[in-house]
Amino acid sequence: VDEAPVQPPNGASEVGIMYTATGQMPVLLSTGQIDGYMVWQPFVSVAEVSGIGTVVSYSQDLPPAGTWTDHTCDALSAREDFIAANPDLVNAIAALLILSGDYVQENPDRAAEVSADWLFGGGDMTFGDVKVSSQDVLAHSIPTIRFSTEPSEDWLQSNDRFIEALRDIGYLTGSLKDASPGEVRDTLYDFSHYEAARAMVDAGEITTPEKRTRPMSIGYLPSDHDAPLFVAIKDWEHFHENFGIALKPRTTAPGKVDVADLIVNGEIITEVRLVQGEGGAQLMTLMGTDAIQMSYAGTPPTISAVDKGMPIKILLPTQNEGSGLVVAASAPVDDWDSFIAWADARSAEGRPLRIAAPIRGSIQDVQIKYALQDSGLVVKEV
Amino acid sequence: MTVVIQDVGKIFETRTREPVTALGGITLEIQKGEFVAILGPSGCGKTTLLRMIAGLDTPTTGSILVEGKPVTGPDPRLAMIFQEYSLYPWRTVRANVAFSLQMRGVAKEERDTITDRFIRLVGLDGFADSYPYELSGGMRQRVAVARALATDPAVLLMDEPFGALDAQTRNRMQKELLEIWENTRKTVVFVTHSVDEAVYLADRIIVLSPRPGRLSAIFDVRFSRPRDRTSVEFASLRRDVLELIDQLEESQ
Amino acid sequence: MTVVIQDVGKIFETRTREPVTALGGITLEIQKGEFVAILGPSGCGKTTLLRMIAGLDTPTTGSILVEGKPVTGPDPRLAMIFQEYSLYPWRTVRANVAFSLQMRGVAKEERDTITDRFIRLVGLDGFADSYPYELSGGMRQRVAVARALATDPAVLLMDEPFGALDAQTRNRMQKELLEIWENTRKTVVFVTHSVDEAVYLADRIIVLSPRPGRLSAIFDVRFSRPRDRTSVEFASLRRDVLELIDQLEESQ
Amino acid sequence: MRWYLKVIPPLFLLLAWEVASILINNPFILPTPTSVALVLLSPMADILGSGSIIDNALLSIWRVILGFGLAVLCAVPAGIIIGRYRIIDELVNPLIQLFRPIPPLAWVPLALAWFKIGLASIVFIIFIGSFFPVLINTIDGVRRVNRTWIETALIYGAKGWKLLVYVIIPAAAPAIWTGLRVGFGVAWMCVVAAEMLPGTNSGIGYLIMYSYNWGQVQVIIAGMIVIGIIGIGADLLFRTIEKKKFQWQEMNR
Amino acid sequence: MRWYLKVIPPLFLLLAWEVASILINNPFILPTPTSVALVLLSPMADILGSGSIIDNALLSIWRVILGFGLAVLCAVPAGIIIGRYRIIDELVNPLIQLFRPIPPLAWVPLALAWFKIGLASIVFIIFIGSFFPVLINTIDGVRRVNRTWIETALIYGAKGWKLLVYVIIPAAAPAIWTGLRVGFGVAWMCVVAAEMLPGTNSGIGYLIMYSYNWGQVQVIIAGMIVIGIIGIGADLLFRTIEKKKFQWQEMNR
Ligand SMILES: Nc1ncnc2c1ncn2[C@@H]1O[C@H](COP(=O)(O)OP(=O)(O)OP(=O)(O)O)[C@@H](O)[C@H]1O
Ligand SMILES: Nc1ncnc2c1ncn2[C@@H]1O[C@H](COP(=O)(O)OP(=O)(O)OP(=O)(O)O)[C@@H](O)[C@H]1O
Ligand SMILES: [Mg+2]
Ligand SMILES: [Mg+2]
Repeated sequence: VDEAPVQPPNGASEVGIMYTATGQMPVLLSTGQIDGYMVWQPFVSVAEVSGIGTVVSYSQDLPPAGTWTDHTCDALSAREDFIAANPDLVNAIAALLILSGDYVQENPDRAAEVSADWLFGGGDMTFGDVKVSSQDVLAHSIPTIRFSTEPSEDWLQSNDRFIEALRDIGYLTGSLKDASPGEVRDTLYDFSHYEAARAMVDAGEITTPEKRTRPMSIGYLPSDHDAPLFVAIKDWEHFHENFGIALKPRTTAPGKVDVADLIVNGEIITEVRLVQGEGGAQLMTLMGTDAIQMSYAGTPPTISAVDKGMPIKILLPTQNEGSGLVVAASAPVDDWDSFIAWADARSAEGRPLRIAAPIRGSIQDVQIKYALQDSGLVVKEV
Repeated sequence: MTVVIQDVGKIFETRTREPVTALGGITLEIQKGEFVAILGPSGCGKTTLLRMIAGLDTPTTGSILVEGKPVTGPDPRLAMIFQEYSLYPWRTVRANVAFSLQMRGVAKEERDTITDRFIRLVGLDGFADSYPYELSGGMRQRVAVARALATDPAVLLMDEPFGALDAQTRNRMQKELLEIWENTRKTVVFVTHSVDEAVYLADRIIVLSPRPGRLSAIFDVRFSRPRDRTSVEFASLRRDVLELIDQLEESQ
Repeated sequence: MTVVIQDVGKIFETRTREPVTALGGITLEIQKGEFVAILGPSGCGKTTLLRMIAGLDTPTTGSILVEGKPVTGPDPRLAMIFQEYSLYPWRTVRANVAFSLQMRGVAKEERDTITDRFIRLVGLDGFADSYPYELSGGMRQRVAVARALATDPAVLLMDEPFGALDAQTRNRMQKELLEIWENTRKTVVFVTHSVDEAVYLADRIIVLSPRPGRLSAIFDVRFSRPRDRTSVEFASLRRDVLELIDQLEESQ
Repeated sequence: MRWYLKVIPPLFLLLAWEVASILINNPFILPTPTSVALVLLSPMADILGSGSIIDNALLSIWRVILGFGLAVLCAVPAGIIIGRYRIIDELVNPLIQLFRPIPPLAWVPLALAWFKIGLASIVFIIFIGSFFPVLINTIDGVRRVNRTWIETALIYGAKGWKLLVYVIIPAAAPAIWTGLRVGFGVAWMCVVAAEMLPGTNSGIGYLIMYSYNWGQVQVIIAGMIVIGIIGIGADLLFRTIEKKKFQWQEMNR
Repeated sequence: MRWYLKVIPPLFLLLAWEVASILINNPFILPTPTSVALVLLSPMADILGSGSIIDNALLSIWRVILGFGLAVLCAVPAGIIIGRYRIIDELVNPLIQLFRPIPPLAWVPLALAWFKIGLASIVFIIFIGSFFPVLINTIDGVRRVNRTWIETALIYGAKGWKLLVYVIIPAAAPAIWTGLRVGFGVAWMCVVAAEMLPGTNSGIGYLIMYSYNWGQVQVIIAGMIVIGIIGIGADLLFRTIEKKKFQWQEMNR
């Protein structure tokens, strides 16, 4: 058992953080092996819709108050050599995601439908003896996510906070370890493509990129955080007709799409392979080996990857917020304060709470640790 | 101890449930202290007969009486020596010889005394702590004999005990077996393929017919031991037995 | 074809690099068409000698000349028959007999003709399409003989070919071998442990001393074939050989 | 044994499962046989948007055959050479020993780096899993070829490739076949590890791991049963051919 | 063979690796031998906040020993019973066949549900992996005990447990030991799958999968090498004991 990196005052209550696969969390919660979990959507909604658990707090509302408002989550990133070789293509894809992000924000119901189909074939999810419709879960989940693509100053600061946190935990060991804020931004971001894309969107005219002979691959995660990517493909006709850009799937079967064609102004530009990964870190590793060229994943893994020397740049945010803390439905908790009270009580009983989080260094990991420490609890990894 | 075999036959069932008559029905009386050799072509049921006497198989027809009592299972008064593979390779010579005593719960000290005596009897002093794989084939069979004798059985059943040995070793073992037999006077039932061996060893030679084995002839061997293989009477009995066997084969 | 063995000795190296003298130095001349039997205690180097004649091993000292030319490796004029396991179990009788012809690139039709002839010769017509595991031990050795003969070798080397057979089958095989030999007049070098077998078969009996094997005696067998095992001359020669072997053992 | 006795244990297991699932009364821990049967009994129905069980199973079998086939193509010739030449054996043996204990799962990261996303990586993982059993058995089989068989062939003039084709390979064939059987079993067991690779959207292994990501226990169990049944089937197939083709081995002695 | 010939292949592999890593020039695809050596040569240094290689390796070995030990405790007695009684064999054989092909990795979700987070689940995964090899070998060993040995014992009055203890078990011991060796090998190969379980933040398998998430390919390779070497070591240990204890088997024809 590792000691938490930051040591709060003696005598404080203790909470255990345990890293588990996300899909296991509802099961672990309902079998009493954990007391709660901090995770991305749609697992927060799964708990609520199925009645397995209740939401204590969505991520943006976690303490310290105001810290996490509109916090960073997923972003589009790409390999530097790919960006350099295909600037117009990168611009076009950025533009499509700007458009589809807006589309999701405006049509949450449709986005829920598409995501349910993509992730679950639109069928039911079974958790023990509870069956919930994946549509219902995603209809609950999508509105809790902010689909915003502007790399605003707030967003940048939010990333800075994660960088701080990652440094504290000791995850940054490479180029970003001691870099100044300016150096960090230079190393991490390349917003020129966002700006070009935004300009094209505003002008209503997408520049046709050069054709590629080789396919390209985009990595994504099985979460409705990636809904903009899903709708861009499933509702390709909408984008094709209205904006002259689309990712047209090769097949029309329900469920996931493996291969699509990027069509700009009626021309097929490139074959795009859609690679589902297990987590942001895995997608970064894939990008490091050039197995994929772009990825749609959380910022902390991207930051860590850049720190380790991977030639990757963050191009634009794709979605903010969208995580939450869930506890068992039976827990005497309805908000953060009662959660802390419960944590204190359990710690006093000698049975400290056990909260599951996805892998170490993830957004959820960083947020829950910070929030707990801010509330005066000692965090232990168990 | 007398062994009385009354009309004993054995039918096996193969895996495909077909019956195989292994032994056709044999009646035979073996006297206490007698040395009987059984000869017969391969597959005629010699091993099966020995196994039934030992209580390892039950006759399909007829019955076997040892000292008047029917055989119902392995009996401490009978010991059997197989052609090969019967020593426990993970046990030393001493532990092999001691096996039966150990099974009967004889105390360690007594066991050692008895064991040592029989190891000496078969001429293996000095090899007590060797493992079977360190011995030659002949030495291994001597261990098997010692093990059988250690239980002090009244009847020794031997199924081609020297079949795997080369000719020279075989002759030596025959001599030694006779010496031991003369000293202990066990009843011996000795299965062999070798006419020569049978004539050299036995008081009586039982010849079985080809499968299913039936009693085909009984030869009494009347001349005294130690027998001279090159003597006229030896050669003549040997010829008689060989001729009978040839006939049996041709009539088949 | 004559086989001349000049002062041939063989020293093996064990895994621990110790030298083992397997054969002590033997000089012997075998005439064309002669049937020679080699007798000797286990481990005296009989197999080693045959292997060297066959070109499977090279002598450490001395040399072997076949028809005047030194042996440097396997030679089509010599065929060897092993005690067991030499048939290819995945081949039918026919394919086993045809093996050597196939290796020499004889065309299919000619191969079949020759093969069928030799299968008939050893009395296995009707079993051509059987697999070795469907045959008895004696039948298997007949296949091995047919295979050896099919190459029409001038010299047949046989290493205890009948050692694994039971006594009756063995006698039958001996008769058949003699018939074949009389019809084909190959030179035969026949290793055996059985004095009886040697006296029954050979023109000359070579007796080797215990390891390392050296020439100990040569017996000429002068009486005519077919030999009667129960005849006086047979018994007398048999006794002489046995006595020599007993002596050799005791002097050891 | 009577056939109806043979169905007792599976039925008993099923019953025990049913009773246990009722007693435990927590479908997270043990879903009822019924819920699993529902998945298995509609093998053509789409599961989690990833296609039907049948489709996924067929795809997995195809991948395993590819990886296994490649392993056989490499391992059998390599095994024959290594088994035949002692010096090569001594040279490569340390490497074989070093690589053999590394589980296929551990190769996942490198497979991805080397073969990128797609079929090649999946095939590599299965390849790595089945390569060593096939190799080891082939080496062993060739090394144990009866010396008498080889010497008989030498005496009758067989040399070089003829010796190989007509003696060594047929003689080692039963051992090689055992290697194939074991290797295929391992290959099949690697399917879950292989189909964990990112970019995989199908296959019975993917179905298990994807269901795991979504906590769909009844699908996991159904997938395991499918793996078990296909495993039995493949093993039976190999054994049946073995019995037919290599009868001589059992009978020989 | 001279010892210096034996080092040629590893050296050659190392050289090829060095050249390849220079040519590829992408540490995420193929790190240089040096970077891997750096990890291996400081086995006491902390890696990614998860402890040193030595600590993690020891922990993994401990877990494997637990799971393997449990498997042995269950599989050996079960195997003896199944091998001894034909009827039990026929009854349970279908179940064994069904469960055997299911890869340990597929058990991960159920392990978690049944044994909760923690050592028990890890041990279960390793248990499941090594149970079948030990079982199958034990059954086989007991079934193949020389009939003559048993009958000799019957003749000399051995029955029941005495027959078991003094004849069956010693006679089957070499086969059982082979089962243990193979089973330990498989158990060791399961360590990566087992240490993927949630709540695990140590062990050499964890290190590999965790490094994978952070693109630390040199740590992955170092971990694989450690697995390989420990695998060789364990195998050697088993074989050494085998040679000493069961010498009689080799010698006995
Ligand atoms: N358990 C068994 N099941 C079926 N058939 C059997 C069984 N045991 C022996 N037989 C058959 O019974 C016959 C006699 O066998 P047995 O072993 O007694 O012969 P034998 O005279 O000892 O032969 P050999 O001289 O070859 O040792 C043979 O045909 C054999 O196949
Ligand atoms: N390849 C070998 N390496 C080392 N020693 C060997 C080798 N082959 C044979 N020997 C030894 O050479 C000696 C003679 O062996 P060989 O097999 O020729 O005897 P043999 O007379 O045929 O015996 P048997 O009658 O038992 O067949 C034996 O001591 C044997 O151990
Ligand atoms: Mg018999
Ligand atoms: Mg020999």
